Amino acid sequence: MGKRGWILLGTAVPVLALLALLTWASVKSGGVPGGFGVNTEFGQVEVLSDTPRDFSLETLDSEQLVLSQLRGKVVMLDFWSSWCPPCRAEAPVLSQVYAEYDGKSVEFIGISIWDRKDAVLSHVDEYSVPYPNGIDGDGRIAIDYGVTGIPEKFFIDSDGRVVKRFVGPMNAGRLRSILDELLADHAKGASG
Amino acid sequence: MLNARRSSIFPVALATAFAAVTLLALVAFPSTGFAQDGSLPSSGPPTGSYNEDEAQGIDRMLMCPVCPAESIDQAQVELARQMQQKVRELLAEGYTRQEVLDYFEERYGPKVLAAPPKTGAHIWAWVLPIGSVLLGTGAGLVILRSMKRPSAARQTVQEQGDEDLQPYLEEVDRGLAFDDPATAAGSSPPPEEPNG
Amino acid sequence: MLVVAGMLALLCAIAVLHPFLRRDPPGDAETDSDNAAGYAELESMLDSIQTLQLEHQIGNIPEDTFREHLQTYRLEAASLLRRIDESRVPDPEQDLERQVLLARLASNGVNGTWLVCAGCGEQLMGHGEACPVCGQSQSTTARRTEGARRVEEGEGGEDPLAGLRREAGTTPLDDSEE
Amino acid sequence: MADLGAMCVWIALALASYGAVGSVLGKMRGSSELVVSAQRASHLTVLALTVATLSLVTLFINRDFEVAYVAAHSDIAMEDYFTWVAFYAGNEGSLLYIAFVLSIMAAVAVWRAPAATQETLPYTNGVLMVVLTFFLAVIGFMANPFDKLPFIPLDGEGINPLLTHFGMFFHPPALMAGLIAASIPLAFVLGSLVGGKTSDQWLDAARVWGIISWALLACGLLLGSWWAYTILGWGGYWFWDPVENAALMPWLGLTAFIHSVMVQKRRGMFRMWNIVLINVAFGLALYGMFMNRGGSVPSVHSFGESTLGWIFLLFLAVGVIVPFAVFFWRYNKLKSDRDLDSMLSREAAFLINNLLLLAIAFVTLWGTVYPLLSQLFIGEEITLARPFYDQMNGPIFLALIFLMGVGPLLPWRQATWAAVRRSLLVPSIAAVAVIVVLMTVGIWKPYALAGFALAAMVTTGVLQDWARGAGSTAKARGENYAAAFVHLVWGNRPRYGGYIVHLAVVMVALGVVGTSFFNIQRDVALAPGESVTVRDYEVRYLGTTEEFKGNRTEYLSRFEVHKNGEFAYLMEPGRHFYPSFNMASTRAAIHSTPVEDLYLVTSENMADGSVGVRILVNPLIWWMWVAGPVMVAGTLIALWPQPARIPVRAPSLLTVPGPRPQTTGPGPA
Repeated sequence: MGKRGWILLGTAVPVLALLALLTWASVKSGGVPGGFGVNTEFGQVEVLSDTPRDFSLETLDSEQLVLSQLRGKVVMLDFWSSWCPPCRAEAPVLSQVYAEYDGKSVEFIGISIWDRKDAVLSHVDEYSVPYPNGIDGDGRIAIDYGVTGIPEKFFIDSDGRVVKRFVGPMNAGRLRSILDELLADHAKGASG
Repeated sequence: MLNARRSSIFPVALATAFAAVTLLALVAFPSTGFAQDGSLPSSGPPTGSYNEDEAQGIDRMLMCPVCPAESIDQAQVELARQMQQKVRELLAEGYTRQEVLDYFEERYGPKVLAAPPKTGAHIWAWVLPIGSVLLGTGAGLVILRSMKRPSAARQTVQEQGDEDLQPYLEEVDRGLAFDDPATAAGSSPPPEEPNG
Repeated sequence: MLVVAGMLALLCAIAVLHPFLRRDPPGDAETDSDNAAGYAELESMLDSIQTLQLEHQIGNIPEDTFREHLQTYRLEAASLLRRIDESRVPDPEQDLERQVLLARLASNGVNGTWLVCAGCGEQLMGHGEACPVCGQSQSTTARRTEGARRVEEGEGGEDPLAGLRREAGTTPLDDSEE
Repeated sequence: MADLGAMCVWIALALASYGAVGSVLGKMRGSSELVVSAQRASHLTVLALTVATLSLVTLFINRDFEVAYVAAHSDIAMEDYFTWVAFYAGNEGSLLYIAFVLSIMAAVAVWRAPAATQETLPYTNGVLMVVLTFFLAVIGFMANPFDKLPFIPLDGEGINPLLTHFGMFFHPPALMAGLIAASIPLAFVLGSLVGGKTSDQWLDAARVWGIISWALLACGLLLGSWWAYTILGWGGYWFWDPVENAALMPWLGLTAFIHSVMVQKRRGMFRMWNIVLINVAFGLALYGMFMNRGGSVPSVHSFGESTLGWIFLLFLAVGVIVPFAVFFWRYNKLKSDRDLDSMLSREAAFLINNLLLLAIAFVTLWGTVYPLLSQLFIGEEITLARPFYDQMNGPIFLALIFLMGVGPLLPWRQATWAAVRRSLLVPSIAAVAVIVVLMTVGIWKPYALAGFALAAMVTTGVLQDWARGAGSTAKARGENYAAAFVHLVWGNRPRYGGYIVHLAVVMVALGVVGTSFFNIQRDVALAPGESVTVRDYEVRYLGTTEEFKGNRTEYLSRFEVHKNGEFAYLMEPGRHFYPSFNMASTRAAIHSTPVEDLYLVTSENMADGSVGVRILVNPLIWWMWVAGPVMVAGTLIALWPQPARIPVRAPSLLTVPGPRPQTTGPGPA
């Protein structure tokens, strides 16, 4: 191969590789790049650590709620904010499903982040949220869980492991199926 | 002559060596100089004692998870402020810089780091560009050296012997206002003097 | 609004079609760009010589290297001139071009920095203390070349060739370094 | 108005595509009528696009919200003078702006083309019109700013608050114009190659337009940094954001090109290398546009989501592959005329400078694509942000500044070691002196020391060169030093213009080193009446006033600054909160001196009247903003056309051609 051939090769390979990479990235994102904000991934996302980080949260009723004391129950942690439209949209759904599972071994905890107290109170009032809610004022819990957007949900099974993590709002059907699945696992574990 | 030739490569070699050494030094000792003078009073949150400059250095190495391409030092959102606060708390608890970074990486994944660690698969992020740059610079210098030929003198003699050129040469000389090109411009290349 | 747009479209169409409808077709627009490139090269050679002088004047080039390089440029300029002549078709515009360049060569005694030794008439290139030929100290006795004197005294006046040169379409956007 | 604008876009598209096809066909078939006609069509795109641009401006001024673009980027509350900014606040307007600028530049470039390029000018024009056709087609078919909404909204969505800043009047247009201007040198090179002119025909035109593009990008980058400094509210100016990188990379490529092209001009060397460089610079400019107008990387500059990713990717592929294909097609005819005389020469220094610049560009490119690479190969999307670029590019920049100090001291062709030592003596002493002085005052940071020492070296080198030149000119012309200096600079504009630009680069370097290594930052919350002391500044918070203005709430906080115990001045940083965007823009208060800036920005206004405020002391950053005008001045001096010098009549020379009788009389002297 002559000098020309070498130069041709040395130019063509990186250029074509770069173009191929950019094409791949565009195909992957459907030609639409990620714009403002990072929560382009909606739905179920990977759980980074299955051990839930314990916390103590002061609820709106001024009670101390400690996560580790709920061991044995299926727990859903919901990080939300009163100014976030999807959170407001799913608030009735959450309340309704919570009521449906009343009496079963299920607990919901709402953790409001990046919010103001009066706004949180009026939100809880407006949607008559039945489950305990608290404000994570300095973001300690949110950071501990690596929350990158709202709403974001973590499901903890009765053995105290984080098993599922969801970004974005959720409909009632989906929520029920997850809870049922976790309760079934719990029953299996209890019987077996 | 030998001396002159050797010394002629010297500054080039010096520049290259300079670039290579500083490049390696920076990679080997990351984040030198990005901290500030530690003598300044801190007015951060009143938790324990920590080095504010160290904290600011860490702020710059953590990406804001909810913002596009901004570190928590830059981002103007609440989460970034909370993360800054957390950095300071951890430092006050005695965490080292690396431990603080690990703390956040454990929670947010490697995406939260402004630059990946120089270990594991991410070593390629650092090694490959350095390698390419050194390789490219080396190749460039080799090509440059190969272009070097003592051609000027040969060409001069050759053209000088060309009788047909004489009228044009005179035209140029007259243009340059040399009355006598032989004395003014030197008819033959003078011997190269020894260096010095 | 659409009327305005339509008129604009019509205007464009007329202007675009006009060259085909003209009775006398436009002359051959092609010029000899090889020669033009040759002249451009000659110009940049002038710049090279000027830069060489400046470097020498500043002291970045020793005398012998200066002379050697000057000699090379001289020869290159000559062979370039010959090459241009050989490939040349008679053309008044190009004659003019050549005149301008040669005139520029002549005035390249560059902006008055070229001196003639008062002792022997030797053209001095550097600004050493003494003339290399006769040894006369130049700082007090050197006189300027005719060209430089005229430039300074304003005898040259407006460049009569500049306008023509522009018409010949050869004014490069500039000819410069860095 | 919207109809007129849309019509004009279509007219321009027709003219540009006809111009492209007609130029090339006419040249190939030897039909001068067709060439002339195509040329006219190309020039007429300027007219059509001027009308289109004015239409859009009028639509904005009338707040014609029926037009989707106007509704999306302005509202009733917007001041009229922001129309200019709103014009390119989104993709559609930006593309129209780019097309408009390109049509003007193409017309000027073709009209003022040097004689050497005349023969292949139709091809050059063809290339430019292909580029213009692309942009106009995208505007017409995919992103038309004149598209109408099916209804007329009562008010527009408003302009992005981050854009309502003085810097925005110049930063985006300068960058976009710089990026698109890179196509002109490429068009000259490609035109010459396609036309079989494989010598230096394209040289002058490519060089001049390369410098114009370079200067526009340089201004755009500096203004962008200034905008970030004053408005983004964190006190920095550059953070290797993907979009900043997108503009930096072609600038680096062009910097390499405008240096290297001088070697070709002076010495007839590096011809192939220069063609490769301009191809690379153009490719990087296209990559920059791809990232700006629909890239696949997140950035604070992602002002609007775009569906143009695919089409710009295609354009990038074509724009990189075709020029390289033409280069390889003509490869065998492109040999250099001359060989290198010595490794110790200006030529060699330029080549090393090229390599370093390309190294920075490569590292930067690597950083921008690494998130994609890591996703592909490791499965995690990893960002490479500021620490990566600082660590990788910092040393290369230092090496580049070192070369900037040495290179200009080397003469063309060959330097003797003795002469170089002589020239380097004073700059080296200055560098060492700076290091010693700084170490005695207690500054031991190695990078800061290296940075300041190199800055001192470059500055002394340039000043020494000026002093020597002025000295010898003064002696030769019998003038005083000042007049001699002016003559010297004016007589060698390109050289000294370049040196002035070098000084501007040193000024930028001072700012970068000063702020990177010596800045002080404090984030505090203050209630009215409270104060905080940062080094010798005591900053006392007085209070905040709140004002509701149509689309925003403006908070203005007042601070009293005492220096060394005495009242110094008042500072009033502002913060504008835009409910419709749920975001705030900040207006930092900056007290700027050549030594250091005191920078105050409020980050939060609390209900009880207290504020979160960031206080910064940024040393030497003043020099960075002053560098901008200096750089422009240097570029203008370098580019100022040199008129034909006053001819001295030498009649014997004017009879051409043929051998001349030997003259024995006195020469012209």
